[in-house]
Amino acid sequence: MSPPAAESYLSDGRTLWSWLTTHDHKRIGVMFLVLTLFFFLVGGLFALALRIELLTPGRTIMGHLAYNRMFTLHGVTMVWLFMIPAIPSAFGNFLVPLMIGARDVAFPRLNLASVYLYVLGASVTLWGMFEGGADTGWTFYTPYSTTTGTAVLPVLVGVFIIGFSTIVTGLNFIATVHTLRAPGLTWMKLPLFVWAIYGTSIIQVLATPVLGMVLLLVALERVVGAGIFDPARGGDPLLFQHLFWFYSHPAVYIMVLPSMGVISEAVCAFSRKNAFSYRMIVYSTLGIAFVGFFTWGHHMFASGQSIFGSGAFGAMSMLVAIFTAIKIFSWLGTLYRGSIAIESPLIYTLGFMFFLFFGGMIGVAYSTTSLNLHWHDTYSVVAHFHFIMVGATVMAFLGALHYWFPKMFGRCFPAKLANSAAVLIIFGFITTFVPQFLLGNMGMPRRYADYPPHFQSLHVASTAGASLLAFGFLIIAAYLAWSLKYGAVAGDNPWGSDGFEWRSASPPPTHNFHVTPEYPTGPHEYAREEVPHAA
Amino acid sequence: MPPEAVTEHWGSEDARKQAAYLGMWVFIATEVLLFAGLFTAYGVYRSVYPEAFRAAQLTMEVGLGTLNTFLLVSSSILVALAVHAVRGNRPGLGGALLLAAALLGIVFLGVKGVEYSHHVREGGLPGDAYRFAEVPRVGASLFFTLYYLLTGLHALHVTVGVSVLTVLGVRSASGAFGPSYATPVELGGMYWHLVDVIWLFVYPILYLS
Amino acid sequence: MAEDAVEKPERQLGVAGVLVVGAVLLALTTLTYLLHKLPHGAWSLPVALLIAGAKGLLIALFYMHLREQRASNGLVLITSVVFVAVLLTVCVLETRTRFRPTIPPGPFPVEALPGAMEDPRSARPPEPAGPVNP
Amino acid sequence: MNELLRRLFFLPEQGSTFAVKVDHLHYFLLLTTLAVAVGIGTVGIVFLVRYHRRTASDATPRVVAPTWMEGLFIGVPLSLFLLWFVLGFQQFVWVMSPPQDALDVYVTGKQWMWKFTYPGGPSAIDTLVVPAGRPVRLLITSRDVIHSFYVPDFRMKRDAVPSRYTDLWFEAPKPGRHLVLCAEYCGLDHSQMRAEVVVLSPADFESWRDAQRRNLPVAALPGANTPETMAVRGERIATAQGCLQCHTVTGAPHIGPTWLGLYGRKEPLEGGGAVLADEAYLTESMMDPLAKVVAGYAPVMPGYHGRLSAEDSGALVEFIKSLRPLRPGVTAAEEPVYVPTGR
Repeated sequence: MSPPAAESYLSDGRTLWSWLTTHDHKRIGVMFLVLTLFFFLVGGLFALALRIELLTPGRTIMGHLAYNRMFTLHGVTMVWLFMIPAIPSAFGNFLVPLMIGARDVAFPRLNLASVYLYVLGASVTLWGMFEGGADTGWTFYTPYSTTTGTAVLPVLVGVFIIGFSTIVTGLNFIATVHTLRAPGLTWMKLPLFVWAIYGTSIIQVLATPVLGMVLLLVALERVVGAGIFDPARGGDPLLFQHLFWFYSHPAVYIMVLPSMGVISEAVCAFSRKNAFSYRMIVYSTLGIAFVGFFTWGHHMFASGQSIFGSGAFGAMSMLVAIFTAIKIFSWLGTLYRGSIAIESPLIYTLGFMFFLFFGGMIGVAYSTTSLNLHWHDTYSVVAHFHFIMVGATVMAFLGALHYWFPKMFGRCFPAKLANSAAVLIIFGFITTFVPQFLLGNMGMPRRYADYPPHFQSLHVASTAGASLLAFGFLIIAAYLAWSLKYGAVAGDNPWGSDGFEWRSASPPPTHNFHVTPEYPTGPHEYAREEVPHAA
Repeated sequence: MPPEAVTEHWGSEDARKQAAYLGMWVFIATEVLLFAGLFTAYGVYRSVYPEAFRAAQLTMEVGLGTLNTFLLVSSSILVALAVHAVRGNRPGLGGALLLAAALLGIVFLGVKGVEYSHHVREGGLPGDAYRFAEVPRVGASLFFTLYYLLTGLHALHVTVGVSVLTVLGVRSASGAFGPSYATPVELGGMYWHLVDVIWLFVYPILYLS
Repeated sequence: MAEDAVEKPERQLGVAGVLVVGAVLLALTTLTYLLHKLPHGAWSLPVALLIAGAKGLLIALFYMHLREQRASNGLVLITSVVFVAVLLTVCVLETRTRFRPTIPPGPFPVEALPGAMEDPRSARPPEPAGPVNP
Repeated sequence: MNELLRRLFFLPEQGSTFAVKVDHLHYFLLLTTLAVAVGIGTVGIVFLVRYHRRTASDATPRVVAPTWMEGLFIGVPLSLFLLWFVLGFQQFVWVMSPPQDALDVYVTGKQWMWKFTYPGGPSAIDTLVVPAGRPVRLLITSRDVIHSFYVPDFRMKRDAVPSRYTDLWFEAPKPGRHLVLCAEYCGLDHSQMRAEVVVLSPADFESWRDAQRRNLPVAALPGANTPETMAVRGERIATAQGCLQCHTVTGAPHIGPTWLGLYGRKEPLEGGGAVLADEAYLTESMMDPLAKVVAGYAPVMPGYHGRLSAEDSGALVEFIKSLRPLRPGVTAAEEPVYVPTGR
């Protein structure tokens, strides 16, 4: 593959060794992109197998044990090996230094270490899969996870190691944003994607250690019988849930905040407008990062948690929902009076907004506590978090992949094909997950290898949708791979975007900028003169 | 290869220092939250089993615990003096102070080992192995499990800290640091103080009240 | 924040300052121990934690150089401490306010601990509750 | 209207008083969501059509949200969310606070079945019989891992946590049958851990319970036709044949050795030697009990040769096999006596 620019980070050393020892944030970003895409494929294949098994009640292609292992591996792979690193580690690494006019992240060697920690953790997890894999679900609820005979330990250890990779990445971004902004680039001029990554990093560094401790305790319980969560010794399984969700609820925001950043960038770039309310998006990002820590108990309304606890967590969850609602209105407002280019990233953006809104509103419904008693642990929850994780985050991930593909590789992809694939993905998504909402309403619990026959028709619909999704992903993989080599040369700024990352060449040279850019205004200021809203 | 106009990695010396400090503080925050899970477990179980926790606590060796507290606080003072010495361009003295602090850390670990051996003899072991006849109540085994987890994790940090201090001490004694480049000593010192502060909280909840 | 100097050398402690702070730390440690020796009741834990907090604050401000550094660094520490406090407080409150039989250990008698099992291994489940590899 | 919306949203039958209440909130919330979603979609499409890019160099104005509009965007959803929260939390408090006069039933989940015990008897596997029009409080616990007692028709679930009780109450207004599912993942056969709530009219319920207390077989339950597993059937036979009058399933020795953990145990024999309690020995002991008597027990057990069919004895062996201790602490604890201590 010969990159179009004469001199770029891609051509600066072509050996494998030069990649494995690189400190260049862009190469590290690309490495993460490749790794996370690989695990997205793995997790996606698990998902497809699950959907095929659910075509019929009773056994379709696998037994209960295989099914239980498969949904655990699907969850573990998608959450820790794909979702959490996908946007921050891949796109964040690539773009944040470019967006703030820096040569690299603050600690390039640590950054490289985070790649290897991720690879090590992923390898241990994969080894666990070959050992037969855990059958606990990605939530590792005790006492099941401490008593089951499957290979839980390697998965725990693998996730524990990946946690360090996450922490290192987060630490790096916080230090980078604080200290390496180019002269004149003040906080309130930062691109919204940088804000999103910054908020995400705060969550990463503060929440992940708690997960590490919880996993350690479960591992100790399995190995030496530590007994902290063992009811037979007076321990409390609900305490495990508290500690686990103290990490895992904010982890949801680790997955979705960066995608909101992507959308904030894309919606400005493709409507050629400034953000409708920059400050609301910034404050709501920080709000989500902090208030997101105080809502974990809404996963426990049916667990025997006290009424007081449920009330407090329910109310806090409502506050978090507000921050998301604000963002959606701001994005819609950005489209107003813009010059909207119908390109694949914009199609993904529109899908994202709709799915995030719908999934988010169902989340609000759960926080009303009384409705949660019906929906908790049913397919409604499965559909809800897939709306957020797939409908929002994967859409944003695909949007980011298309928006920044020319930036990263200097090539264009076939636009018409990309648009059709985007529509197909959105359509497939709706067909897959809307039936799951209805299944949840009917009362179909999650993690069921087998189900009473009256649930079947909706399951069939969902599986049909999943195959559409899979087909859509195949198309995207095919044309993007093709474009890497044969795509038209993109030029420095094919979208005509005023995002700061486009101020360097595409693909950028190793040290990003030949001359440090100046930042008289914030990003995406397309208009020449100010027009009051009423105009 | 890069043209002249490209700025260096750190735009300024200030940025380098601030990145180092901020990175260290963020790291310290993750350490604090690492212990959070254990402190929470302690709080919950103490509130549920007050009598058992009290009874188990009365069997702890307050003398050794207090000795250890004094050891760590003194070593912290030594490290603070060492940072001052290095900043004041006396890296030799700084190195000696750091090594002395590391020595106190090793003594701390030794005292901890003595304490552990007493508990092992009495059967005050974590989890399944708990066989302590003096406090047979439900919940006491949780106290001992948490005792081992808290002090064990802390001891691990002390071990890391001792290694860091030793390396810094040797390098400082050989003149690697000075007023213009004291950052590693400052950061290593911050880590050691963190270890100290965590112990300051572990000490009262496990030994005193 | 950008105008804020990275270091404020005028706030660095001299040797005397380091020693004074150290003396206060040692004195507070002694105080904690002496209070423990006195007969004490429900207030002993809060008091001991308060003293520990004071010591921690002194160390953070002076020995860990927070006083000489930017406010953002202190903010990081405060945030982490607040989160620990929230986690701890909420978990304890939630446990205490549950339906009584849901609070551990529940109404079930838990096994008598010492000597209940001759072999500690017998306390482990005899076989995993889940299926072993097929 | 209620019926139409219920079907529109694929909700199951409303089997409890709570279901009716909560469904109304459900409709309110979902209809609002759908309306706003349609609104957002329409606005998005209108903008897309109205403002789509015409030339490569379209000029766009700089539009910034005025503060009042920001306030509106925060205020309106927030008040709506808080309204829902208040409505929902009222229902939640109501459904979490059992009335004083509720009928208590103990529910024990274990891998992978539900057991229901009424104070003073009887107990039943996988079928919960309750009277219509009277509040029933379930005290739910688990023998092994966390389960969740979920009745979609009642719109409620509660986790079964080992070594402690959670509570759940409901009132079924009219007789009927409702599916019970396990909603917390609990291992291999999680998806088949099903049971049934049978709501009887109060009179039917009383006569059923009387019959049960007089030890009639479980099959007498009006309309009970849930398929039994071998172990469940074994438990029924053990009750019917009086096995449980001498053998406990709790670990406590009685007139005969306990069945808990018996299977696979080496039992010392009266007169020396030992025997492995496998299928062969268990079956032999039913048919010819005095052949090998476990040390420390009197040879008083009657032979069941001819009184048990081959199927029945097989079911009994399966039942004994299913009684393996998971945790000494939990299994020693039998069905504990619950003392209502308030909350």
